[in-house]
Amino acid sequence: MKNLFNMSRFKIVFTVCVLLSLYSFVNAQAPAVTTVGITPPAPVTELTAVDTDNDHGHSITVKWTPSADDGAGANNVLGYRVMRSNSFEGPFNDTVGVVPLGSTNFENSSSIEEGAEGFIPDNTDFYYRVDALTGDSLVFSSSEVTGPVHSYGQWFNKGLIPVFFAVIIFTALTVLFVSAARKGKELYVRPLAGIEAVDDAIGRATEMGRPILYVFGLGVASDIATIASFTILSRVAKRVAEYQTNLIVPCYDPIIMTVAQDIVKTAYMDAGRPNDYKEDAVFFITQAQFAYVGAVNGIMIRELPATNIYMGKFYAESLMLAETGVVSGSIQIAGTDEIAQIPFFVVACDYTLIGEELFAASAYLGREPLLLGSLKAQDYAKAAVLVLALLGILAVNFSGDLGLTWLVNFKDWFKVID
Amino acid sequence: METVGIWCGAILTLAIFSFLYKDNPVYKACEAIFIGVSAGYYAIVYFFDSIYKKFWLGAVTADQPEEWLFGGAILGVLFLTRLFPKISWVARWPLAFIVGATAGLYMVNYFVTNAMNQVASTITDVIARGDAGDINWIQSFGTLVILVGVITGLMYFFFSKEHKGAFGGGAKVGIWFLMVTFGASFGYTVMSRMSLLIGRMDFLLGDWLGLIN
Amino acid sequence: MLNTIATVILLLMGLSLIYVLYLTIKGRPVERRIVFLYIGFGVMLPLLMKMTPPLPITSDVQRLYDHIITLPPGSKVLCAFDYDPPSAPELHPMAVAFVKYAFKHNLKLIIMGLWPQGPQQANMAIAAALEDPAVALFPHEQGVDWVNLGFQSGNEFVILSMGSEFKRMFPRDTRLIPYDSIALLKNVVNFSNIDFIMNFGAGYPGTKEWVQIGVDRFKAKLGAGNTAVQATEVYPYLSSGQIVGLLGGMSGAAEFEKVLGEKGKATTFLLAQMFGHATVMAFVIIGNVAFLVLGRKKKDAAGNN
Amino acid sequence: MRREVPILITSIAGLVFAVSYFIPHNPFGKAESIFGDWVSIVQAFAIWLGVLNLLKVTLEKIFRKSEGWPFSYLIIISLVGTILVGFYDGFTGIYAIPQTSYSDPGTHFDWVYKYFYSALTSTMFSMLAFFVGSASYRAFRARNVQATLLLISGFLVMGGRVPLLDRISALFTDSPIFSNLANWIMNYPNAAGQRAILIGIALGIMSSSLRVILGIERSHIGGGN
Repeated sequence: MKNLFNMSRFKIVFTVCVLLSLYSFVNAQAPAVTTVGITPPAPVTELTAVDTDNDHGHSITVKWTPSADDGAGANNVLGYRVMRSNSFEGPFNDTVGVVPLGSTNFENSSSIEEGAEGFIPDNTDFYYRVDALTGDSLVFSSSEVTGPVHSYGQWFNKGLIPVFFAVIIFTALTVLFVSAARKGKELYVRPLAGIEAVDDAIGRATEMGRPILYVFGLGVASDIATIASFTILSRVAKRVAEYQTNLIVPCYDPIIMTVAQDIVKTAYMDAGRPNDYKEDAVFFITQAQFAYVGAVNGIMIRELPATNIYMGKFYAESLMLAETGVVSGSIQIAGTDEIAQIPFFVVACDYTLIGEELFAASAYLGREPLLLGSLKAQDYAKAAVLVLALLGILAVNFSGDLGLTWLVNFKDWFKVID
Repeated sequence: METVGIWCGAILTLAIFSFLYKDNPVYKACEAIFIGVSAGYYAIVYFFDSIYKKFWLGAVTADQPEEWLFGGAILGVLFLTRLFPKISWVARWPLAFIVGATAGLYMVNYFVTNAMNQVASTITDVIARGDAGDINWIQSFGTLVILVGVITGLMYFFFSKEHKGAFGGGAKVGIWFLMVTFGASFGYTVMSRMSLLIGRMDFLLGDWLGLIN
Repeated sequence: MLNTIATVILLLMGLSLIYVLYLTIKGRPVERRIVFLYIGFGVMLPLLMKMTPPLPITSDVQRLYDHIITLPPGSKVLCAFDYDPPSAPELHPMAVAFVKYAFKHNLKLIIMGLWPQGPQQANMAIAAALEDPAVALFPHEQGVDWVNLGFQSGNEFVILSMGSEFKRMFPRDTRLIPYDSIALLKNVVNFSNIDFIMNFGAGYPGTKEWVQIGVDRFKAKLGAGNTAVQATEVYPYLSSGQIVGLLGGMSGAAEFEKVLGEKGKATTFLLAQMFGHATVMAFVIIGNVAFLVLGRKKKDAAGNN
Repeated sequence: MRREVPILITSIAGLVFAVSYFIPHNPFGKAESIFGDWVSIVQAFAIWLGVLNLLKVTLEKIFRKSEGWPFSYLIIISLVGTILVGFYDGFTGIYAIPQTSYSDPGTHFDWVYKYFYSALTSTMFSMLAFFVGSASYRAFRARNVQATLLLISGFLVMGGRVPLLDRISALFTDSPIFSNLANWIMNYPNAAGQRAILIGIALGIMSSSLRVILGIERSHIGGGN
């Protein structure tokens, strides 16, 4: 342990020395002079400077091959200094950057605001030189000068061509399916176990003569999960009206409450029982998380609902609600797109709609064109991803055997990182 | 001053924990202070770091004022019309701006990072080889697991085809993978929750009572 | 003394769980407040014990370490503090360990926050790091060795604007010193001048946003320290190479301390973490054993799909 | 006016950010920067809107003497108190030489942050540890194949990620079997499942963003179709 401490102490001393000397370089403009002790390192080679690609301009990338004495040879290079000038002959007074040893490139960029410090005007020629620095601020060696080079903005980011096409195709799919759904075209969505369970659960509640509790969670009215939940409530309310069971909908958000009241009222009218609708079935509790949970848990223990349905956005309260539901012996059906809460619902509820299943359920029940069309477009995109991924895997693993070497690069179509 | 602070913190901590026994007025009081202090905290940070430092110093008092920042400030002030019901519809303009900007930024970003690049990294050589060219079986198995997991998981979330036959089998494997995933996130969530409590206990036992050194 | 008492009580608590199991099987489950007591004491007592369980280093942490040791002295590291006090037990130890490492190895820290609380948490982490005797051997100065740019609103839009120019989003640091007058920030225009980004993230905005914009759009190198809740969702980025390494939750923090040779808070918390997990696991087992023994009287209809 | 203008604003803002991803050249690059600044400033105002709204609602509660109104006084006192402390520290700092920040270590505001704000938020959230405990006793059941699989994987991760199960396996072998297993679960099956979910979410976000930009989704401006 003691040994280790000494080691790190050594490192600190060393690095501080390195740093102090590096800093003294920043403004040094003296010519290369050899002083006693340190010999100048080999200069960097193959220095190039080009406009930075796929950007808005005002940036030049300088690249080089490190000095032979960087980490090897005389091992006396501590870093590099990138110098810029307006002419080939110099003077190179402008230190645009200092980078640590081992670096092979530097991006010299500036603000896009004219007049900002170090502003690089587009289409203006510059020349660059890179100095290999040593522990002595007066000992360094300069590379050959490279240039002229000027920066300019690009009209299209060439690295993103596959993305561009994917976006176009996806947009077309979405528009196509949404308009098809609006025209009333039959679009198939598979039945979901959780939704079928809702009907059974309502039947059971009627037999037992106990109410149904419907919880939206803590979302706001514009959350997609809440919107999907509205559709499901509409179905539940309709069934409840037909079976003449009681429905309890405690709300966290006043706006959700108003919408939910409308939905339930309409459902009762659709079921032909407008007189059975009770104004106080849907009510507002409070907008404090734990207080809301406390109130809903109180309802569960008092009313012993046969079924608890949780659909929408849920946070930490998910497990507190589901726990009380288990204790009061209710059947529980949950659905949320909050991934972190799904595990708790799965282990505490009888049925759980996972993430997108909630939206699918809503599209399945409500047949709302926007949701249904988007769901379909996403499904096709998923199918495309599946097919392409499988093809890619085959290509990468077997193209060599089949002599299809060009396929090896197939996966690069997807890759947007360098 | 520090001692007073630690005592305040400790009393608040214990008062909130009293909720675990039973809901009570002391807890409700702490909840009220919690709401007030958090709102006040946010108000101050956003005021000094964004409104003062970015807008005021940048657009009003600067030597070279950046006039376009006023656009943001005007939109921001329009947001405040929400407080006055008669003209509150104007607040939809800044809201529309934020929603639109977010949608625009998310559309491509999410797609590139979470779809394209994820697919690209799933497409790999299943057989992983070591430096000497020998097959690394553990790594290869892992790669295969990822491959199967991603593909069957996607099958599960495919809604245009009923889960029957081979496709249904794939989807079933998919839901198993999802369950293992949720199990992992269950375990990690418990881990986080425990850490939260450890932090408080450390404050009570260490900073307050001085039992931990 | 405290050590012994705590050990004895913990042992007794463990034994009493058998009685809880008995009661539960008999259909007389204990009240939830009793469970609360178990959790509370199960986490509290180990804090009084002086014991450090052996901890293997996982590949996620090793990968991050392997990357940061390649950063030469003088490298500029952007440190994004995106967390608040509730997440501090997990993330603060990581941050302190990282800042200490940076100060010892002369990495230059540029600190910022996408969460309003971030910069204040960073101040605390720096204060803690500067107390370390090995760090205090040499002076570390604000503006030269580290700079705190503060918080800026806009979530991922902040990262986006930083992609063209840091100064746009952070015209001054927390002390209101203009960007151009800070020595450390000379020649730092955007991500291309940054050698590494370290993100301590507790949620939104956090590591996911840094991957989307910082890494995939502006080609930065990113390392992440996350709360456990957040960490699970970050693993796909780890296996795709979009982040270089990951510290997940308290154990990630403890491993990071171990690999850096520090003995920080996370290491001392590890025992309590262990007992916390053990308590929860014990209760899951008790609940499920009783569930099996009592049969599925109430819920024969159970069965998803 | 009330409908069309917001839809137009939404589409323009959305298009600028979507297009500038592909076309870095000005005017898109520049527009992106300016709009980015605006988002930042508008969000700050949005926070103030929230704070002022809280103040309004709380005051109304006091005037109407609705349930729990005495606690509303506490909300107002702590809210106004925190803001006053912050303004005091902030403005004295601005006029001090050299300038200091409202959040510097040692300011009153930092004190409020450390001992009030931290204590309150951390404790509120730390109660979740207790709730997880009681739910694991009373509700988390291996009620079907899926839940069983979830609990097993959860167990291995919970016990493997801290040196807990390894203490048991250490009786037989030196290698940390459970730690390796937990790490394997996180890096392979978990990464696979998360990736499948991520791809789905990415397509979902893309779809909803598209609808917003194309103006076919209008719920955010307060109206159906």
